[in-house]
Amino acid sequence: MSMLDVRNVGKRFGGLQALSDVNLSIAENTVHAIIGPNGAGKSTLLNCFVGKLIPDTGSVMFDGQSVLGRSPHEINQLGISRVFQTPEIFGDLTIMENMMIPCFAKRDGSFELNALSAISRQKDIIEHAEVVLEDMNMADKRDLTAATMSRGDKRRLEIGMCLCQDPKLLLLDEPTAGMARADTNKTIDLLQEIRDKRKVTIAIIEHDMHVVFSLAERITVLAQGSPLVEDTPENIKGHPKVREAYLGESV
Amino acid sequence: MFGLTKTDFNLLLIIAILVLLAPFLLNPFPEGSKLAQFNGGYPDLMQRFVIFGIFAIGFNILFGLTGYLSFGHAAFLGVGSYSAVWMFKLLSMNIIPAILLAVIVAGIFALVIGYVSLRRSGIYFSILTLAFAQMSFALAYSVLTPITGGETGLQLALDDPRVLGIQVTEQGNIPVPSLFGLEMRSSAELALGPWLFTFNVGYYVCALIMMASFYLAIRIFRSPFGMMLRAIKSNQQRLNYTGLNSRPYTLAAFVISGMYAGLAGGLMASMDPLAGAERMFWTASGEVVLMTILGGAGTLIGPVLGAGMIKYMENIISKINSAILHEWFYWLPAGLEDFMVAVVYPFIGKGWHLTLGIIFMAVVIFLPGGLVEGGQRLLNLIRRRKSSSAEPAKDNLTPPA
Amino acid sequence: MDAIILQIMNGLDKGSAYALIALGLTLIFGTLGVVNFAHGALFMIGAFCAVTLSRLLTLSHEVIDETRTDFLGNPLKVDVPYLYDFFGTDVGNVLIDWSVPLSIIFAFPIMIAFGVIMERGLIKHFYKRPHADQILVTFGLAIVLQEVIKYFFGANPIPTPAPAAFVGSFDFGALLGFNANQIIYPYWRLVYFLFAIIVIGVVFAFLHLTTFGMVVRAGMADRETVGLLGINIDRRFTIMFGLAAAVAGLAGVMYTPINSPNYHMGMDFLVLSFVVVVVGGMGSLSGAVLAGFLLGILQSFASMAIVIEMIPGINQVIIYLVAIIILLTRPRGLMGKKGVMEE
Amino acid sequence: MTKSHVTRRGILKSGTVAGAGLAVPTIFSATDASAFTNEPTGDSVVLGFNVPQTGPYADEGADELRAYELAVEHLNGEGDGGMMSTFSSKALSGNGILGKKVTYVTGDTQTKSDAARASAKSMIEKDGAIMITGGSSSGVAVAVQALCQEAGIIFMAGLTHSNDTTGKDKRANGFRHFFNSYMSGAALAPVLSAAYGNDRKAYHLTADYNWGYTTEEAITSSTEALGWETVNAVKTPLTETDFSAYIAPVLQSGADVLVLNHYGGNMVNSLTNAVQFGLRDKQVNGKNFEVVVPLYSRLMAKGAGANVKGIFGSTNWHWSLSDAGSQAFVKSFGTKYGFPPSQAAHTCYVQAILYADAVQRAGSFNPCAVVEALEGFEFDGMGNGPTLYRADDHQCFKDVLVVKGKENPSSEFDLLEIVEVTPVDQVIYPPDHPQFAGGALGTCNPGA
Repeated sequence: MSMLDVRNVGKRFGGLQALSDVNLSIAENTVHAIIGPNGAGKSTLLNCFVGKLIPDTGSVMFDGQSVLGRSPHEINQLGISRVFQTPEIFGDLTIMENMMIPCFAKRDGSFELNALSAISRQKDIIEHAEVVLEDMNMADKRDLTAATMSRGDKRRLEIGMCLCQDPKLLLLDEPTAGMARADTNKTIDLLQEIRDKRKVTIAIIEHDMHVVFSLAERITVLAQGSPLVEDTPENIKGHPKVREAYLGESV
Repeated sequence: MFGLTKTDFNLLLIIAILVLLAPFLLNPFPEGSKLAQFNGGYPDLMQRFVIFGIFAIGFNILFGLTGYLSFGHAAFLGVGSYSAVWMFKLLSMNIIPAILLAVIVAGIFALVIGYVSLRRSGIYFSILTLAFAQMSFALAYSVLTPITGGETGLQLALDDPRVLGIQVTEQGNIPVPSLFGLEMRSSAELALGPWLFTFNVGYYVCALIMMASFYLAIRIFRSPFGMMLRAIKSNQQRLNYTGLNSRPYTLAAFVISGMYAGLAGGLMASMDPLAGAERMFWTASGEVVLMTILGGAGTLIGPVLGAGMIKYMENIISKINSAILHEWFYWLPAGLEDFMVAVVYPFIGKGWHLTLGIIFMAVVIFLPGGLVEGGQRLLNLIRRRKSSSAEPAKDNLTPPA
Repeated sequence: MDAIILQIMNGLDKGSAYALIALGLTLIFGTLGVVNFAHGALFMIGAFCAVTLSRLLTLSHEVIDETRTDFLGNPLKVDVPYLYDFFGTDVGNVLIDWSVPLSIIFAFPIMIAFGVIMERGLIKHFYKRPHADQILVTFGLAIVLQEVIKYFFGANPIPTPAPAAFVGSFDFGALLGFNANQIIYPYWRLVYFLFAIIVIGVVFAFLHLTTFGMVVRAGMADRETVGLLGINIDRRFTIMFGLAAAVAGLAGVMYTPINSPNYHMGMDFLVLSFVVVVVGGMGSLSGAVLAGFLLGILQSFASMAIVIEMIPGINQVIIYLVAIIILLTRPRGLMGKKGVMEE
Repeated sequence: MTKSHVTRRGILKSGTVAGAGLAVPTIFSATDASAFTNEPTGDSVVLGFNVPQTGPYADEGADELRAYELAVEHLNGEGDGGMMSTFSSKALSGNGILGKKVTYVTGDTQTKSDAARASAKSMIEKDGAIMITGGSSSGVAVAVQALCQEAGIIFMAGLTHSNDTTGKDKRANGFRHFFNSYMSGAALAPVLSAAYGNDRKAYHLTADYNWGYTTEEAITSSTEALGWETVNAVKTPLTETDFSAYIAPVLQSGADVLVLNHYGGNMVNSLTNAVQFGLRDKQVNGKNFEVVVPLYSRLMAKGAGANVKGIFGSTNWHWSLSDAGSQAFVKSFGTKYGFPPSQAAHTCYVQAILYADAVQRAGSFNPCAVVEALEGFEFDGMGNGPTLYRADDHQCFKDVLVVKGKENPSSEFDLLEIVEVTPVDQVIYPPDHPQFAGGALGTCNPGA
């Protein structure tokens, strides 16, 4: 059964056709990678999933419901969580607080005027956040201000924040960009664990083929705003069209 | 206690002690001494300290937590004052209905203005709030004169209906605001040697309400709601992609802080039953911004300190005139006396604006965290002297880590 | 019809003052990213440059006139400007009469220097600080500047008339075939309008036609990249601040005959000029100019007797009402760029 | 429950209670020894001078303060005595008030009613002031007057011209020496019709707040009574600085007189703008176009510079008056400060002397005694001829000056010349005149 169904999506920016006629289906409980050269429209496509952009044409269905016209927080409440290319966290807040906010969103919905009870009384939230912190291996840093962490840690925190919500679909935008090899491997391990243990459907944009082939079960190659091929990793490797798209070689 | 952590409770306790003992603390100099000029412990100024403290605490809930800089908050204070005075005119001189109406009307006003203004952020939001407040001022001063009293302000008259109270006192005067017969202006005095301390009913009413407001602010700061507001300031985009709708959060903060302003306005009218349109002028909105930043935005106690400092300058420094200066320096040789007076004179009395401007600049340049940061630095310095341990001191005034 | 033409002219004239002030404000914002609440004070300082020059020109020594008496019955002391001694009465009078236009030469270097000192001494330390801090420190500076001016010049407005040649008004109505006196406009206001157009033109030409200007515009768009090219963008920004100060200052100089300058004239314009800048779109030069003229014209229309009769109080709130409507329908003002000042 | 709502600071200041040790803190049940607010018990008495020290009227406030300092000198027997020697009442003898040395405190009204009240309150509560005086706008005067009524303090208004101060907002504890909008209209109209004829069409620009409304009403009604027609009356915002948009359409309206019901900065700017438009060089309806400014002050004339030349207006007092009182005051003030006093200085000086005299005559500082002494008080020698402090509304009735901007001023203070001294009979009105309707004086409040 498909978790996310993208039909005939097109998006234009002025004179530039960023996406045209994109059809894509992400199956439940798979890791689906979207790759392609720079400017292929990967991030634009992702932005159409989370309400940051509204496509000019086509439809995006998630779990049987259209996401178009919904605002980001509504889409998130449907079950889509996103990790950004540059980590988006609450830099002025502590790591624990960063973890707690998605827990609140999960428990209370998009708005709850909970203005009088102390945070320390929210036992269930604290417990939930602590478990995820433990999973992310960050329990010892819980009281640090988030902005002071390394980029790798910020990324892990952001992934952890998404996991707090037990999303149905996790969108990852270049999660290892700018990471050292060791950190990248750690991230791969983490994501594999998420895939295996938590049964979360994952869509990932990635340049690093090592990451892609370690994780993905399906791969869509995007070039110049439309899907070139979609197949298993084995078949994508050495696919002539892919080579052409990446290297500009004609076959 | 009261659902607060130990640190917060201590902070509340400190505030309570400061506020309750203010009549002593603000009058450190004996009557008749040269320094008595600097005493601030008379009812009107003490009332102003706590009333503007409430205003600034409320403003800080919006600005300090969410980072939304409203440049029109004085409008809510003005609307609160007008509501309260109308209550005195129509219903009775009891301050309870007046203050309640002030808070409610200011809240509704804030809801409407906030709903529109919060569609934009950053400086666009600031300008929208400024525009609404300036419109309120301009209309209140001119075409709305029948409702607001215009230039002279809305004041009580002998022929007001006051359906639940007396129209005129036995002596033929307008009755004064009271709390079930306890007049706001009543005072008792305590003379200790040359010292004189005044205890005013109105001040203690304001002080109790201010402590309640401060307590409420602590609860808000420490609540999930407060955390969400800080998250909005930190990264609104992340909040939205985390499934939270920032708009109702900011609107709630806006309305709450508007109600604080209304409360301050209602109290102001209760202490002195006249409401002038200048209270809504943009400089009045600017003043509360300055109070908050001067004290330390986002800290609990900062805005209260900032409010106190500015009101002290306005009321004490502005009253020093050249005759008093000559009195200070009378012991110097004649030439030197004149020289000293000439040097100091531009900064006091009618020059108090200059001193205010210089202090703002100095604080912003050297203490970006406001007076609270200054206090912390001082504290750290002392601690470092005491123990050579290099462990950085934890600040207990800013929201806890 | 004639009433409408008149109010459009009025609006253009009012708008030219708004546009000049807003231009400098948005230039500082666009190049340096600084919200300058002291900009109104720069306008005021410019006006007081004109006052100072006229004071300098009329520096006098006293001559006792035995034939007349002063209010206490003593012989009247008459002030005779030193200029009369140097150049004779006729030339002296011409110089004094033309003191406002002469002030342009006097004020330009002063304002540039003032702007540069202000940027190097204060503003540059605030580039990385939050906008709230910038607002506060420049607001503090504005208070200090106006109090200093008040200390030396008093609180009362100081009349600073235009040269006698510009007194009176021009009858446009006669030109357009209306009856005499139907559409008249003061000469000095026409001069002000032309002056504003020229200054705006020069600023635009400077930014678009010179290499210096192009680098600055590139810097406005992307500061880091230009910095990477090895261009000393900081120095250029300092000069831009000086230039913006000079634009505000000259606007102030030329404004003095229209309204007698006083120490708080800057504050009077401050809120208005921010509204203009925001309506135009923060950091957009053409937006500021457009919004200046637009608000000037709308304000003029709102002050027509017939309009006030229809909507009482409209003249009190028109500027703010327009600002609200524009900001709600065009989120970033008329010509603003996305992402500027929204955090 | 007592009403000990003000402090007895005066007592301690004078030192009589100093060192009394621990007084029993009789909280909220204190029996107050004094009969009225801030009863002075020592050998000195405190007056509160509440004038604008910041804001646009700061210079006017400074002049008021100079006058008060002079009055204090004279009351304490220093200086040349000024108008005390020409004053018809001889109760004061230069040894303070009732033998108590006069001291004073100053405050800043900022020309805002809130700030003015805060400043007055601090004088009453902190400094033990027995009387508050000063101010440069009607908004402030009305606000402070109401406060003084409530606190049981006498208020001697400074410069306030709105009818409301002694009309709908009058208070028993408040007194006004300055003239008002009605008197301006009554004095100006005959002079205007004599100079410009009875067949005139007037266009009013009016400051959009209380004072503007009362002034417009006063001028229109008294000029219309003489045959003038009011073509239009347009309200202008207080915060307006450029009046071009209001002045430009004046000629199109067919009006031949422009009346500027503006004060302070508004007046300086609107007059400057009107002259810029060349209105005064125009011919309309076969007549010279004229501009009128109902209320003049010297500082405004100074701000407008050469633009005031030949423009009619009214004023409360002018230093060029030749009566003995005015001469004495000008001499005394001019000798001390080097320039002649303004009308604001004059009214403030007179108010301070009148208060002191009333206390002296009453033999008590009790506000009710002072009110009684001032009500219906007739005096002379204070610069405006024989004057009556009317009991019904606490307004002074005296001659009003119609002035004109001088063509050839000999100094920066010599900007206005007196055209006519309108006798008091022409400007008096019944207390229930419609322009003063509403409001009640109430009864005097001694506080305490």
